[in-house]
Amino acid sequence: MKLFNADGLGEKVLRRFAGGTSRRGMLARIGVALVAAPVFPLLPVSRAEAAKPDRSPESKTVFARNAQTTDDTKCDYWRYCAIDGSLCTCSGGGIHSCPPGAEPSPVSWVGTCINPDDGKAYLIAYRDCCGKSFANKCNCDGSDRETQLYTQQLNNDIIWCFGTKSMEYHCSTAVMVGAA
Amino acid sequence: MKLFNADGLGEKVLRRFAGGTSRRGMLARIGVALVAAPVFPLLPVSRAEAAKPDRSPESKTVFARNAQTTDDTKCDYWRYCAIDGSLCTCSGGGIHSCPPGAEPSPVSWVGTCINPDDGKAYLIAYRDCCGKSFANKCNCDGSDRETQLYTQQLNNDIIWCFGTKSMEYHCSTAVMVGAA
Amino acid sequence: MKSAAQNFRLSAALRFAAATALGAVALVSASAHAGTVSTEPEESTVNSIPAPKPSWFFVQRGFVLPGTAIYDSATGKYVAQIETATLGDLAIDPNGKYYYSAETHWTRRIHGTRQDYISVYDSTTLKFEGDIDIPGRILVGGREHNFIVSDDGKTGYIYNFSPVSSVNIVDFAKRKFVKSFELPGCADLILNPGVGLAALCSDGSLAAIDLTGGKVDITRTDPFFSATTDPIFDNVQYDKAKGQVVMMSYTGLVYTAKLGAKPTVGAPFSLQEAAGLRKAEAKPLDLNWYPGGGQPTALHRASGHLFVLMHAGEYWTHKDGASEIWDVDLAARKVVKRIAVEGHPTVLNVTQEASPKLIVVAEGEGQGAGSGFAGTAQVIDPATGEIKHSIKDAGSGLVQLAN
Amino acid sequence: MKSAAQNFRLSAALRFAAATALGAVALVSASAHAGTVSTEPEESTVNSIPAPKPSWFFVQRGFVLPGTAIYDSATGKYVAQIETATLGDLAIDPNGKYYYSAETHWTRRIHGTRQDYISVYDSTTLKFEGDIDIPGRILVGGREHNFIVSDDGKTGYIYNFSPVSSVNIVDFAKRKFVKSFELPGCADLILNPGVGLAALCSDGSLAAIDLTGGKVDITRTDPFFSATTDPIFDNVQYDKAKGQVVMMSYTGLVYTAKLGAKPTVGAPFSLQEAAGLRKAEAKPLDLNWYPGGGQPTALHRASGHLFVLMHAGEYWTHKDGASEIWDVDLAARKVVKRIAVEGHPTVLNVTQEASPKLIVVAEGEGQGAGSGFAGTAQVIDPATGEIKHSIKDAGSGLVQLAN
Repeated sequence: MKLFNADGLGEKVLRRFAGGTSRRGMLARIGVALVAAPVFPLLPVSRAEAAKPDRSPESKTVFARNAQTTDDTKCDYWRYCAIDGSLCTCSGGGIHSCPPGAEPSPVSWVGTCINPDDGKAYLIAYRDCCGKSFANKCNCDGSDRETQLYTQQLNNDIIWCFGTKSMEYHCSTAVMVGAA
Repeated sequence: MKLFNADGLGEKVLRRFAGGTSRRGMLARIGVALVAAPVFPLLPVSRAEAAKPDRSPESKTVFARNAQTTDDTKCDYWRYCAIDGSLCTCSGGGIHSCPPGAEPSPVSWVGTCINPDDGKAYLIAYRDCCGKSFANKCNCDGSDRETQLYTQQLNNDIIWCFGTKSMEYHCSTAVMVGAA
Repeated sequence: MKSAAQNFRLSAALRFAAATALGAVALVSASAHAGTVSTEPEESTVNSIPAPKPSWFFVQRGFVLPGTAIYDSATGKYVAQIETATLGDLAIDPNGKYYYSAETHWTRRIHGTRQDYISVYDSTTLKFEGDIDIPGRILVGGREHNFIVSDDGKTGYIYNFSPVSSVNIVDFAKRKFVKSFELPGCADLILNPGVGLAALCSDGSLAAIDLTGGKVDITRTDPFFSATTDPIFDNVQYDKAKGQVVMMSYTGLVYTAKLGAKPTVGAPFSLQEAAGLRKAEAKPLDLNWYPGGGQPTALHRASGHLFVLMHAGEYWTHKDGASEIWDVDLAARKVVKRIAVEGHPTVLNVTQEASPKLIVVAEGEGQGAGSGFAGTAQVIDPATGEIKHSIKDAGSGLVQLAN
Repeated sequence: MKSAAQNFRLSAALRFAAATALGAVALVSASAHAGTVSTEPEESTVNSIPAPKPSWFFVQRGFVLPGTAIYDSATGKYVAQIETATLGDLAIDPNGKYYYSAETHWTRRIHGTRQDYISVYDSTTLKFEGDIDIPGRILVGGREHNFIVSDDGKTGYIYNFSPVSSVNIVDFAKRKFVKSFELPGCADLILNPGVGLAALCSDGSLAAIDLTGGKVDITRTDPFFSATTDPIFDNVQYDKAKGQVVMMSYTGLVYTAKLGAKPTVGAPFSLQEAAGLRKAEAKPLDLNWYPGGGQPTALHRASGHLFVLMHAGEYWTHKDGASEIWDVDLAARKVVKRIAVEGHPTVLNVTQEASPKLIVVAEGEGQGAGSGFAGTAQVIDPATGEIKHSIKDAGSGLVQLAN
């Protein structure tokens, strides 16, 4: 298994995000991959690929070796390997649910996290819930495979509230996209 | 010496604050006393009265008994007996100076504080410096003779930024008005 | 509570999933098959919450962080955040359908044009429904009586101080500003059924504000307290069923006034004498127990018990945090219990349930008094004094209730 | 510094006043007679400050509190607050006349109309002089390279991500927005004298952005690093005199690039090898010293020394705070000193004085990583490792310098 291929991901999703129109160069203009929310079509995930055991070095980060799968209100919950912000699970939301009154961003940054129960890597979309002021509860800052601003879709400092009514950041969810 | 007479103070000052015009009922409409800033004329202060030694009970609050006169960046500095907020002396201002970029409110709440060096009571105007975000340095909350919202000029919770370009509260000064 | 329910569902499912050694992934999608790791993409959803419950309390996060946190005193759990502003005032629709947030903002953060308005939020989705513009409001925050709603939920009253003292009236049914009137020398708005409003005044009187006619008619009682020597805390308690208010002065005098077109104020009693101690004085040097804090009293209306944050100290320490809560039987004029509290809370409320819970909040540590950082909230059983829940970083402002 | 000067004046006068046993009141008014208590009313004044000094540093207060605090590293004293916003970016006029704050706000706090603009403040009065509206900007905060100013102070460049990647150009002389251009796949704006800009790109290249013609011409070097496997920290160091940038990768590879129309990147060296240790790997499990933090490197340009926040750990801990600062002689490619630091700082800068001072900031305690509360700033002498000043609650964001 290779490291997450941002470009490969991006192309599929962005064509959809751009509404399937032939609008010139949406992908080129953005120049990054984005993970679309369910209001936009989702990634096709290969189940066969997901079944392959993961033996790659990234399965063994400090975070992955210490992660747990039972309490999603703690920073060491396995899906939070690259999250940055307040956990929505502590703020009236859920692992893939926004708290009441907040709006999930249709696009997000992504992480590749290992589920310690099966040792496999999964692609996680850290979808910000927007339009309410900073929850400031259960703040976490995972950094597995997190990159810098010129690779935006893998950076977790950016306020990922695009296409929402208000860009005010409230909290972050960790939505299962599929096997990495 | 009596307790600070809010009504007596108010009438003199407010007539001035109202611009000396005969505009109907400025005083009645406000219904409170306000201490005007030097841009408006100041209170006449009786030096003879100020010279009288103070033997009133209010000279002996916990605050007054522990107050000092040497460090105006500490909450126990004598003039801060009824201040509430960030000290401007810690934020680039002075005891009667706003930090750069802030604007002194022309009106303020007032306190009556005892100077432990002479045992006398002085009227202090807690003039807010406005138009910059909360300094949040050296926060103090004195409560000598501090009252509730229906007696606004003696309440220190109100944002006293009236007549300034922005009402954003930055910090508070403790300006000598005169002998109480 | 939604999140509590989810936690239960998760852990129940986990027990099942553990048998298959596959873990939590099996259940993150409704379409997942138990026994295989699901790689099904999840949908992003948005939670909703029930209408306000009698066990809920609402904590302003303070002077620095905007937002009012809802907690359930039954569980100690966080429910959600209502989108209020710093220096804002929250009012809760008595019918449980809306939250109203009175706010003031400049178009460009601290410059530009000033705007005062009421934002309306649906109580179950917490979705923003729109703003009602008003001419102004007082910038102080942390008070219950600057934004109140009529008992039928149709009218809102917002106190303004500019520094002219006035009141704005808002029609919630039509969602528009109706009118404002001046209220010289008084503040602290109280509902006055059948009349309109009441308010406390700086001459030591209670004003009756008749809004039933075309012209606003303001009359005052004879002065009955000194607004500068022994003020009554803003935090007065309104009891609709009895048509009265219960008030507490800095020295601990408990006043009860019958509301109406001509309110009548009964003779006060001393809280300290009601506890078998000597009456407190309105001057320093004399050590006694005094009420204190930003929200020092709370009334359990059905039982007629008043709870008061008390501290040992001298006069003019009325902002100090409490070391005890006194439980006062108003009818008997007796302090029937003294409950020790930790952390010097300055904010108190009590749920109106048959078995009420006390809520206390202490300001957060750091950067001195008044820094406004969120502190610890405690849920206390007044029957036993037991701390049922302790919630860190809950808030530092007012605690409100839905009923 | 104004406030320090005032303190001196006060204490000098106090010594005189003490002889008359009258205390500080004697000197609060210029018209007071020493020897009698003055009851003269004081005037409210407003302080001003000098133009930015080489010893000053500018600390963003963080994610929760708006404002950038100015401190003087020579004294450890607070100078004043520049009125920046949370998620805002500060740029300092190289001529020392203005502070520029790039901000984004909605007209009604979190709803209404979005507005992006640069607020202009006079550097000595800190008075607001006006706004320059721009079409947008990235909301991230805490970065140096999203808002930069040309060396002559005439032009501002503001990075935007909407999520289309672009750059806004502002004319500071005319105080207006000029134009924007798209910058696909790159970010992290760097001045490129005589050309325009440079930027780092997700294909591992450095882009040269030619702004001298009518059309913006973007060319890229060959890829020289992996943006996903061993990224270069955003926090690149620009040296105008040498016309180069110094860059640091997650594993501690130090790159130097010569700027120009066609930038050239030299072969990197390993920071760990420069310290006599083995090179670090771009994968976990191997324990080594790694650079880390939000602002992990700082260049003292005159001496060619690079300072780096270092921590012991594994790969993918690039946000962790430091336990040492490494002092790298770039010309010699040697780590010449390792300075122990406390409190796990994540932010570093160095003054450009002949005897430089290091500034480190650690995020404040409480509410978990990323809560954004202000933490402690330390001024450290790199020659001795001595902590010259320690300032509590200073900030948690970026540390910037005026030159």
